[in-house]
Amino acid sequence: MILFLEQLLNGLQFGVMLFLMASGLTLVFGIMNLVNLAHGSFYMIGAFVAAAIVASSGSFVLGLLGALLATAILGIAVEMLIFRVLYKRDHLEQILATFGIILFCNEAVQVIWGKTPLFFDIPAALSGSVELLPGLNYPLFRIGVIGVGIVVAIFLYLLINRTRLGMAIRAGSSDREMIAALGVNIKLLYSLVFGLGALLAALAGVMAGPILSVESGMGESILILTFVVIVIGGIGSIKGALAGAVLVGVVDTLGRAFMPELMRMALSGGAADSMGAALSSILIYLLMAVVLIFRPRGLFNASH
Amino acid sequence: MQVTKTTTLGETVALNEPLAPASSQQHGKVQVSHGTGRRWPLSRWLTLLTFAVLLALPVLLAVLDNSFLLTLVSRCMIYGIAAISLNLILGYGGMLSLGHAAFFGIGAYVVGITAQNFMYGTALMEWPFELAASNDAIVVWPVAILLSALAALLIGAISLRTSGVYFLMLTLAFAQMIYFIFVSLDQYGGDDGMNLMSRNTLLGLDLDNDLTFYYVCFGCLLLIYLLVQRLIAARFGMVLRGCKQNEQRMQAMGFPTYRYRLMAFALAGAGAGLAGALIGNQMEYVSPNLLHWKMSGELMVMVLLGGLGTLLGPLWGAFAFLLVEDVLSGITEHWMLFFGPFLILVVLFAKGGIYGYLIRKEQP
Amino acid sequence: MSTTDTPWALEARGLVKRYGQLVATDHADICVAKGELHALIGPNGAGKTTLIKQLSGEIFSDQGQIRFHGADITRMPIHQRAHRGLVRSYQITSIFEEMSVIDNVALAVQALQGHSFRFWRPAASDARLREPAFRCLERVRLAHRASVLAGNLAHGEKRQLEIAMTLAAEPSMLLLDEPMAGMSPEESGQMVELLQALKGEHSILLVEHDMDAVFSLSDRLTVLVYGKPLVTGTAAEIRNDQRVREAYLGEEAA
Amino acid sequence: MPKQSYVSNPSRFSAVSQRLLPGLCGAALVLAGSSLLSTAVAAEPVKLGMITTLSTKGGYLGEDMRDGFKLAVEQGKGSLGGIPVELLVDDDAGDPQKGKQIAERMIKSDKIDMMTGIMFSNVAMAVVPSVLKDGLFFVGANAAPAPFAGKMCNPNYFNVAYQNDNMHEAMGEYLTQQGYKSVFLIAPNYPAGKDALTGFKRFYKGEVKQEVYTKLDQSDYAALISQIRADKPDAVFYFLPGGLGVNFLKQYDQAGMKSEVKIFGPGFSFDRRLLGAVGAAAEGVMNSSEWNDDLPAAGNAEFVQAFHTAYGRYPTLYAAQAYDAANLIGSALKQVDGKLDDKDAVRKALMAADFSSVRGSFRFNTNHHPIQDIYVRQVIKLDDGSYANKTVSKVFEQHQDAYVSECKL
Repeated sequence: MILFLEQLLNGLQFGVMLFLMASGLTLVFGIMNLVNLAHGSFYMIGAFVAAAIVASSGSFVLGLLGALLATAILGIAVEMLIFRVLYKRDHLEQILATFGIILFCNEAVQVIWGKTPLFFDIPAALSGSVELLPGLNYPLFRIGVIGVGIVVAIFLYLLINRTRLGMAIRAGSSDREMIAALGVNIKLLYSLVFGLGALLAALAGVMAGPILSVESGMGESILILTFVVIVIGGIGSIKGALAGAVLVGVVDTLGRAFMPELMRMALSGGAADSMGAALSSILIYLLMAVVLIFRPRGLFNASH
Repeated sequence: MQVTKTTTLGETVALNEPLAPASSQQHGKVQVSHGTGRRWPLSRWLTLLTFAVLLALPVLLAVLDNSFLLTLVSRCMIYGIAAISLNLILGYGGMLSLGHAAFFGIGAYVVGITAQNFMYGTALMEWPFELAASNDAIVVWPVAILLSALAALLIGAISLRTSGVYFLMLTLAFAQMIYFIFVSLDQYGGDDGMNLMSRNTLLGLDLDNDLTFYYVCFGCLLLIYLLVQRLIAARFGMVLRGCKQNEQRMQAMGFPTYRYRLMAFALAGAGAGLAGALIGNQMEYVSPNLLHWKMSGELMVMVLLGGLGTLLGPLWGAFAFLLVEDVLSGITEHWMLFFGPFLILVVLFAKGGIYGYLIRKEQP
Repeated sequence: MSTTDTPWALEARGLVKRYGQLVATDHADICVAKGELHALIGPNGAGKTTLIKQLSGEIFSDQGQIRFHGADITRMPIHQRAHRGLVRSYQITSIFEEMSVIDNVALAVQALQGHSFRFWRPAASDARLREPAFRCLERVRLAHRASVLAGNLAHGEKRQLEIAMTLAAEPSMLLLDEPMAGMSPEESGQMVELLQALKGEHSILLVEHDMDAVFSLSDRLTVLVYGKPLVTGTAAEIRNDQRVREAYLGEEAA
Repeated sequence: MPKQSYVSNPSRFSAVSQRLLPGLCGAALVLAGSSLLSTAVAAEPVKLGMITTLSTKGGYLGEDMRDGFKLAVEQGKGSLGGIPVELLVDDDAGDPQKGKQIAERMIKSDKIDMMTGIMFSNVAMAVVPSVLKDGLFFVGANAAPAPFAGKMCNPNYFNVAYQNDNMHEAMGEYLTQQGYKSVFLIAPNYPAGKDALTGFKRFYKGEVKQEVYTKLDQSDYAALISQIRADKPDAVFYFLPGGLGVNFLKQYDQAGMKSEVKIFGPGFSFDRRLLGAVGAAAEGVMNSSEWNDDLPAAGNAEFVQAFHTAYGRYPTLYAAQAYDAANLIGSALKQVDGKLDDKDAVRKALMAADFSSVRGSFRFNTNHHPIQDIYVRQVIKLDDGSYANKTVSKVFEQHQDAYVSECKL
């Protein structure tokens, strides 16, 4: 039981990480109708910049702020240079161009920071673990990650539902022509939303940095999962991104934790381990397929 | 102006580029609008030139004693076949599939698995009936094509219930499932892949000879090219292109569009299966890498690089992609630093891909 | 076409379509006699397009029944209705812009001729497609533009093409959704002429805002308000109906 | 040929131009002329092709492999064993298909005389058989999948590094020696992962609590760590190459598990470059390796120093293996005086392994894989705050792999 709770917590924490990625991606996709494969690159760059700043300054907070700032600026710059042209193009051309950006970024971080993964440790204040329940110790940093995820979710909720910018965003994801009618500077709105998306991806990267290995190509494995999340949730919907992220995080984690054991009940040792591993790898894809078969536009579709 | 009598052949070739104003598709009473202009559009010249060069290349290479280029061009042609098949659904059918590598990989694995069984003299199947493995391409390749088409039929049947990016993600999902299954299949090498000790034989031809193999690839490419050309110009192709531009309207006109799109998806899968069987033979090695989503992505990039929805574009795209990659990676280990921006520049400035850009410039 | 002895080409009873809270059509009845040109008018948002979509089969009704030449087609998908001869044209021009004009019509002809799982013979040299298609273009006076890319046509020409494509399906009944929207007066005039010529050969349900055209063309009219048919009658009856004046013409006139 | 010919880029340029020129028909004569010319020059250097992984996540591994090899060439002033060599290096990006293509180019276009390198097993599986089929010698400097040591062993295939299972076998033996009663095993779900755990179990005599195979691109191991905590084994043995291992070890440490259940791994996850990324999380962990920078073998200290001088970082296992590979090739070249036509002589010369390995004692088994000592090392913190390994004990003396009996050489 304790193990199950702990795994649930693990799933939640993974889901939160996915949510940070997915919220930005789904906004950019929903509002600008842009398929941005390079979203994972912002995640990677966020982690690298933070790791580099922490290594030289020793301050995690400085690293966090620096990474967010740098990535947001980079995001806006890339938006102005490349993406503006891409909005009018079809999805395929966007995929091609952003694929090019991925290749470039993966190589660029290797040129700048070398080929070895960077060192990035948990800040001292958040190291160690706490006893949540008797027998349930959980790393403090991961609790922190969950906390950050909740704060971001609330922030996004308030931003979208309570501010003028949010109103424009809501209008934008359902009716593009309406934004112009509201007298919003569309170019500025797009740049801001894109910058926000990049910033959230970088935040996910900084959260992931101390847990994962900060290395070139770290963006791709999470990128695919992020796309799975926003498709399950429904493109353009923050609520959907949250639901999809938690769902994917929990299903993936529980699958990995318990699938091999389930398989062992049916099969013998070696085959069970192998089958269990294979099944838990495909579980989230299966989940997505099932969701899309019954709800072809995801769980919460922002636009009709 | 006189009514020009176009031969059947003339019309099919003119249909080469469906996006061009179909000015040669006259009805008897319609006047020819460009009778005084160039009779042969650039696209036809380029097609002839491309295939002529491919046909003659081995001779030139024999003079130069460069057998590497022979294998490299063979590989380009094989990827060209895969890209042409992808273009059928991507360019003509408007179906954004990011799972094409699955069919490519299945074709390759059919070759790999039969080769392994053939090598060890084991049966392919013992139940429900015993099936001995063959090493003849005339048996193995059609099986590869068939199985890939079948897989495409199944995946397409489910995925085509959705559209756009949702379709993209569903095809990706199924391809990834197949990828992970092959990764965990120990008896077929898992992630390490499997080695073919030799290539298939084809009706007594020795495919281990690179020159023979080159011309087999060339033949397959030509065949696929011609088939797609006919298919696109035929009634089926008209429906497919109609579905891409306005599916709802097609339904309103009375077309059960789902069936046509599914058929196109399965045919594209079959084409990829042939390409897969060829690449398995060319490399004498198959691995799950062939099924990975990055391979699907690369095939997609090839199509776009050359020209989406053009007949020759995907082939050019395959050549451009593989050759640029090969040359760049030879110059610097940081080749991706240049290859990435190259792709971006193509999107930003060569709209419609390299080949698409060329032939579009010609049109008024 | 049909052996049943019903006088109606199309007979729809009690159609309802809801979008969440919004009731787009609310127990709408509409009957079109064989060979009749029946107009459907009403203020913006009255549910005209929704009703057309229900009749054509793009959306299914939540309640109600639709009969076409006596046969129940309520749950029949759109392409089968088309095969039976019930075909609609579109309000927002819905042609294949990347194909030539003749190809657009040929595609519509093709839809009639059984399945299209034909992979070999070029469609462009297929007289069975080209000749009927060309005849349709002649009927709408667009034959001289046959080889032009449809996307390059002028607005009025696109509407003509739209009608040609609808005709190509050899329909017994046409559902025409605002064929004159956005046309210049000159183009409208041509369209009225065209519809006049089609009248009698086909049963037609016409949705149109151009009142002059509607009143000059239609045999009968139905006025739709808030998803409900307010009144049905001849042009003269509608013109003199007090309720219509209040609900509709008054607003329009103002 | 210039002295600096081992630098990969200039020579690669010529290969590129050779491939591009055929497009320009007029170049045919020029090329034909140049090839005539080159056969006329007597002191043509021996061309060595190295396929390794320089880009993508595994890039640093290949970088060390390349630099270790280059160091040996540089020390010989552009020659190995006194014979001038030209080294062509190309990046396979960890992709077997790409590796295969490079191999074809090196063999058919660049006309190399011998091939070396290869970081990953799947690339080796794709590349090596065709290299051997073309009659070339292959001297492996890292990847050594089981088939090449057993059923598929080949007279022209040599591997200087090890057989893939060796380090895991050593850890299994060490844990048995140290009396750990139960163990929890982790590896990725691919053949090398399964081989690793098989190798471990071959020498481990205690109870295996669980054997978990993770998804190939798994990055978060929280679920797994929770499972370990619940299972309460005596020890954990994991094989997660590269970044995967970094992820796991960091997370294991963060969960406070390092003090609860002792953790062990093969040396792959504890080279000095990775230790820089893992940091304190790795301190004190025992791992196995056939080489370490503090081994007293003749020339080892000099190698470490020279490598550091040349590249500004300390060598890893991969660099040491490649350095050995270069010196092995050098010893053979010297023996046959640079003449590679007599295959038997070359084979005999390679087999003799008449070079001074930085590992110490080294000889080839009948399957052309090494018979060597394997050590257990411990991660320690140095005075400058960086981390390194200290050799603790020798687990295996003159160890040979398990597949040699399947090889019919």
